[in-house]
Amino acid sequence: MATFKYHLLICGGTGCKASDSDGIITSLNKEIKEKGLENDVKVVTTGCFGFCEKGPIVKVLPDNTFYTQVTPGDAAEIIQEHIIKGRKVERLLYTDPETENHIADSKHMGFYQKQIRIALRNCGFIDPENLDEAISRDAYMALGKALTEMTPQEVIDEIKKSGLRGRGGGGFPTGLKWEFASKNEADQKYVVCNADEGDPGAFMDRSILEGDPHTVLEAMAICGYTMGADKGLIYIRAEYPLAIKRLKIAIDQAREYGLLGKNILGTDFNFDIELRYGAGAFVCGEETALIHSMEGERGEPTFKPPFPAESGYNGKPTNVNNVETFASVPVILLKGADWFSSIGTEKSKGTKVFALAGKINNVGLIEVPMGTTLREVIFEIGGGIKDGKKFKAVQTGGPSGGCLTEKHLDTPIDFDNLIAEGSMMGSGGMIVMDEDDCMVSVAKFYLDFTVEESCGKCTPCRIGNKRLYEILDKITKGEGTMEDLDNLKNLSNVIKDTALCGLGQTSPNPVLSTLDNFWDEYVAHVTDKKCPAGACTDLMNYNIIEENCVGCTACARACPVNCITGERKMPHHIDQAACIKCGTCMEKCKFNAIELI
Amino acid sequence: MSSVKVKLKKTDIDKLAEVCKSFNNEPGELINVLHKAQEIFGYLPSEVQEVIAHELKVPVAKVYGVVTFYSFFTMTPKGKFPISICTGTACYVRGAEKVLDEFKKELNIQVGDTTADGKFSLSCLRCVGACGLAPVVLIGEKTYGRVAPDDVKQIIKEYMDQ
Amino acid sequence: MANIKLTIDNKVVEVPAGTTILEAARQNNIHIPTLCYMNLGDMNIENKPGGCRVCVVEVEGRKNLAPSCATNVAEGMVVKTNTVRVLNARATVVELILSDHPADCLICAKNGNCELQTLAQDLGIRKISYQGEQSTYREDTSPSIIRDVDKCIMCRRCETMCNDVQTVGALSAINRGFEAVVATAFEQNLEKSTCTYCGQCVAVCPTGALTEVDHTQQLIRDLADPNKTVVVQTAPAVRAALGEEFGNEPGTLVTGKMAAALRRLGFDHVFDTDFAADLTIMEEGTELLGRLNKFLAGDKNVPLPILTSCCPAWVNFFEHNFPEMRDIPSTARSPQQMFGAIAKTYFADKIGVNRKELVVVSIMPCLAKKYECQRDEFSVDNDPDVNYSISTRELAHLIKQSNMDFNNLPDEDFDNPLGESTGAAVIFGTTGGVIEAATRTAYEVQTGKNLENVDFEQLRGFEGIRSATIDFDGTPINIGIAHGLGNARKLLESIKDGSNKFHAIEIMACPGGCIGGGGQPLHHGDSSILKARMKAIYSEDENKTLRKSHENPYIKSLYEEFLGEPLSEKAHHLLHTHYFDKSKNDIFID
Amino acid sequence: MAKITSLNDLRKIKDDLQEKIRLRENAESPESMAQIKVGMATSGIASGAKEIFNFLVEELDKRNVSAVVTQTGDMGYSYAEPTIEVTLPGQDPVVFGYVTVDKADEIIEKYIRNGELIEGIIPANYKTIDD
Repeated sequence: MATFKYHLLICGGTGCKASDSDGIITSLNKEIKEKGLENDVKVVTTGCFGFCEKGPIVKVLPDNTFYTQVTPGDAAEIIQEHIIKGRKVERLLYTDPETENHIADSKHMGFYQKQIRIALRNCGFIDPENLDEAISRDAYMALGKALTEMTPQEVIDEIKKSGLRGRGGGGFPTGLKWEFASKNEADQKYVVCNADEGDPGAFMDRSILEGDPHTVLEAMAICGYTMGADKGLIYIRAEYPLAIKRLKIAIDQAREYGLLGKNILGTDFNFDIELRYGAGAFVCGEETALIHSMEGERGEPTFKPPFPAESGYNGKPTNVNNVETFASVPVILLKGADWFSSIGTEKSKGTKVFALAGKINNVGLIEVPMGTTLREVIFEIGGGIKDGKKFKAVQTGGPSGGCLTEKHLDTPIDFDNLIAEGSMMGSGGMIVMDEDDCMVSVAKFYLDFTVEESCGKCTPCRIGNKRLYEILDKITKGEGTMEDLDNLKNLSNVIKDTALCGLGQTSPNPVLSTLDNFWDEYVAHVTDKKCPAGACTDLMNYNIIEENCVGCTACARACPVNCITGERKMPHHIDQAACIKCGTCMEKCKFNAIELI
Repeated sequence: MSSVKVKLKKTDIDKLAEVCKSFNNEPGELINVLHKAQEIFGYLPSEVQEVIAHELKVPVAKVYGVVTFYSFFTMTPKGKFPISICTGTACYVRGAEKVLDEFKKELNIQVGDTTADGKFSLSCLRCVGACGLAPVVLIGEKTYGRVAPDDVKQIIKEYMDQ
Repeated sequence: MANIKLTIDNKVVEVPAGTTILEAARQNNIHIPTLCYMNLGDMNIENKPGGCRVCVVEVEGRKNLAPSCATNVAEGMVVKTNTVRVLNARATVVELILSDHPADCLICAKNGNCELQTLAQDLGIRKISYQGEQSTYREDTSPSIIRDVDKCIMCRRCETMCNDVQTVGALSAINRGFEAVVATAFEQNLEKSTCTYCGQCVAVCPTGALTEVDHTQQLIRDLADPNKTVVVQTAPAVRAALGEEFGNEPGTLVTGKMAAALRRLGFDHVFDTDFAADLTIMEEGTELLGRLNKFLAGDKNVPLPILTSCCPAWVNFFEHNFPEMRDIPSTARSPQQMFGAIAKTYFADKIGVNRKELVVVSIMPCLAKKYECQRDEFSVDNDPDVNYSISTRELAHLIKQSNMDFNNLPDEDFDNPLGESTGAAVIFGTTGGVIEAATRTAYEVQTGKNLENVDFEQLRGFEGIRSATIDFDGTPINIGIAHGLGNARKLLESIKDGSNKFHAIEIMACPGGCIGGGGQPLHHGDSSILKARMKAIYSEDENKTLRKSHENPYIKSLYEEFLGEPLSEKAHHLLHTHYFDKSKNDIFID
Repeated sequence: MAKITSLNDLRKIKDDLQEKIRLRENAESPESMAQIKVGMATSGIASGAKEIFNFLVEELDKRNVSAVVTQTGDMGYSYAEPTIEVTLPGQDPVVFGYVTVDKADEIIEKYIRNGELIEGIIPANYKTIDD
């Protein structure tokens, strides 16, 4: 076997693939072959590195050089300069936005410094299509330990002791959930992995499945062992073709190695896994809806109890956990509950993966200990706000969450703190907003999503959310009244109080939290008919700056409704009442004489 | 409901029956069967749903109820170049709505529609997870990142003559 | 099961474990309003999607409100059903429903009988704070049922009836979110669906989303037309329920007042479908014995069991779902159609009226009957044997419109010759009745002996599927009974796979039989009403002097004067029919 | 691949496979092991640095010594090439000049394994390579 001197790790996640990481791999291999370095350099396709903002990423090992935004055209230079000559390709290195220095090593990048990667431990490190690489990183070792050295109850106790809580949004203690499922006797039980990730702006589950599918398979088997289930089902979004492909490969490999199937590792434990496909319904993230969907029904939630642990898939006891939760399980068994619970806060243990996005410099997937503050996440890991703008709010928890502000920046992030502040952990979407974002519009955006995704079963969610959206829409158009604000509040509270499932109960959070934190902005829309952020076009006016206007008439000629008047070579004027706010005048003006205020 | 009336050929019906059979004609496999059927036909016209209902022995109303519940299933054929705009939060915050408006304007169709020549169809996607590239537009398998409204004309042009 | 103690509205109550908060409250005279919830206990029919959220209550220690219909009681639970929080939530929820509901109450078919209307009234809703877009759908009119989906509130009761109870599957929730609604496949007309017109969806719909096709205006015009002779026939189950529309206790028999009312409405002849029911027994009973005797003589190819065919929704059901078995049901037409055929031949001749000038109207507990009389095979030269059918509810409206004080009408008799009937005919109105009536006659014809006790208790009851073996003087005859099409399906499947060997089976599409028909006064989910109607039917039977169909003197003379004998050629022509395969209707094959 | 039928089998396979990605594992925690940088600018390569680099990578692997070998550009000690810089965990970097295969062998055995200083150290100019 050749001893490779270099490993070139290339992100094969969806984000980087979209930027042609496949092309980079092809070019690198071609260069390597041409230079006769096949025995020295190994190219490895891995899962997501997390730093999607700067993708595609190529990481050179052993020296940990981190090349960003690489194109296939850069392959020759990387081989020639770095591998052959030992000189780093400076222009591809990450530039620290503050110091503007090039940073070669990912370990020194702010983005990675605060991170602890447990669920993502293998993402961006191993080839997800190669079980050998996973095994070399302890894959199935925890399963082996559980099967041969622990009783099911001991495993459950260990998970309980670790303090692991469900990462899908609810934050329910995982060990307790497993225990319920284990106590219900039945001829058939099921372990279900919820991979129907649907928060707009969250993609951690997909990254884990794409980067480290075996860890999920292993954890499901461990769960199966604790509850006495021999069948696992992964409910995955059909829109995740790469994750599906990698899962299929992983399942085949695990079967081939005997790590799934009958008599796993020589014990009498049998476990196998099948895929089930979601079809585009956010509500199917709710476990009862998910189960109905797997049964070929409309994905409508049903009232709990009965809980899936009593009567789930096909009426049998079923345990549902999400991908990230499962991905944390094997490490806990190997390193111990004490190790895991030493990370995090009192009631939220371990780490949490967040998808950092929005008006932030470092968009990407990060994993931090529970208790890290929003400030650390946004300003240290996230590199601060894009284009030097001012931070305004951060939305956590997706459509179920709320908007937090400046005053919450030093709040340690955990399940309970976020709820106390009127938001949610949710699946871990974290969208940063700057001064240009109108909070009424943001609330409207989320309500639009909820209206679109509501299953329609219960009145508050079916009609109530629609009405919330309509009121918000009115407000952004300058047609809102103070009574509307009262109605928003009452309706939000009633929806929260009466909706059938988690989706409905949390859907007013974006409204309530923005009402709480940005009341003045709502009032400005309603009473002054102004959008302080300048985002609501209906509340904006095109205005001619007299001193800049030379009277060229270009705007007047272009105006589709002829609302611009003025003498040639004299400043022009816009009739605001007639203006349809199409913006043509501004496009046509060559003298920067038209402003939008 | 907008649906295109088609008549299925005997071979198509056989193919569907085959798909259903591969799932043991289990009513519980309805969604898997619909996925496969959409793979084959590109969409799920009412006739396809009727055959599936017949094979799985479930009411056709129920099949229709399921098809209309899930946004992944469609009853209208997609364009030759299906354009999908990601409207996840990251893309929204970075201007996806304006890009979408531009596509609507340029193609003169609404979301969910297909152009009269059958060339383009327009749809919205939930987060595709390429948030680093926001806003993101997908045309078929190809991804366009950091799309600005001004880029839209050029992007459409790429496909015009194909 | 152990009892559980809890507090509801400061009152300590004790109920069995497994009881819901709603039931516990009702048992203790605390009436929590509901909308989507429906429970027909005796028939195991429950609709509990927990969707409307009207029945929410406050449970101490719980962060949100609990739907009382779907939340079980727990030891020590403290429930409040009428706090400000609860009342506000409940009112808001109803306001939301109203904000997406046409406000045409005054001209709605359900005006005064609408559960949403009642709820809004009870909760004192005086304004709708949340206005916005309203859903609009195309109205769909079929021969029997009108769907005005704008008025659908997604209670899902119709879906439960159509799918879980009847297994017809014509309706399903479609779309999602604000667009979600209950509809047919591809939102096509009901006519193109697998709908059997049993009308159970109409019977349970709390609003005006599902109503019957109304023929009362046409009837008023026909009654006023001097050139037309209008005769009416009334089905057995109508007399056991019509009184409810006039404030009478369920189970009040109003046969005599009904006949009086019909006469005052202007019908030229007030007849009874019961007469035709006796005729049905003659035909169907003879057919049964014919097949049975062949079978007993060793002919194994005889199609058995014989299935009753008087229920039109049931006929639609097997034409759609079991077309391959369509040689098994009796070929006898339903009593409604037998009546029409006889009225437009025998009776028209008798009074010297051309059949085209004779209007035959039926009063039925049923909506499928509206469809049945429109079937092509029941028309002669485009003139239907029965011109149209109106429901019990429509008759009640008509009587009210005509300013009659129904309860103070005298009891009157039906006219002759088509108004005389036996007790055997009356029990057609309830599950088990047809087969009991057939047994009474078949027994005497087959054995040649007099039947002393005509009450076959073993054939009666509410059980969805029942069976009994009747000793025909040494020959055991196996009889099956199903009511509700879901039960019918089960029974038919068991015949198909050979696990059940019956000689004769009675099937009624509606739970309870015709007393629970889709055209009856709305029971609003109270199954005790159906029981009371059933009791009334049996008591009418008991009070009759003649209780066997073949003893009806007018039936005897009908055969003597006109038909000859059962299954004669003339009888075949007028009183029998054939069935179609409707299963292939939906599938295109090129 | 035959099925893995016991935890011990799995462990054995893991140990074997771990070698394959040792390079990556080591890169994960460079602080905990010796880091060796070989000056491989054009002049270094000309003076035999490539040979030294290959020797180090292969021998360390064979001798099961945990160390990270990387190449780097000109170290600024052209007079003493080939040069290598060795950083033991928690210690300041040490630069060795005129490195031959034999010398490299000695560096592995004595300095890296046992921390014994050996001849050939170039006086530090208070700068590490990366600065």
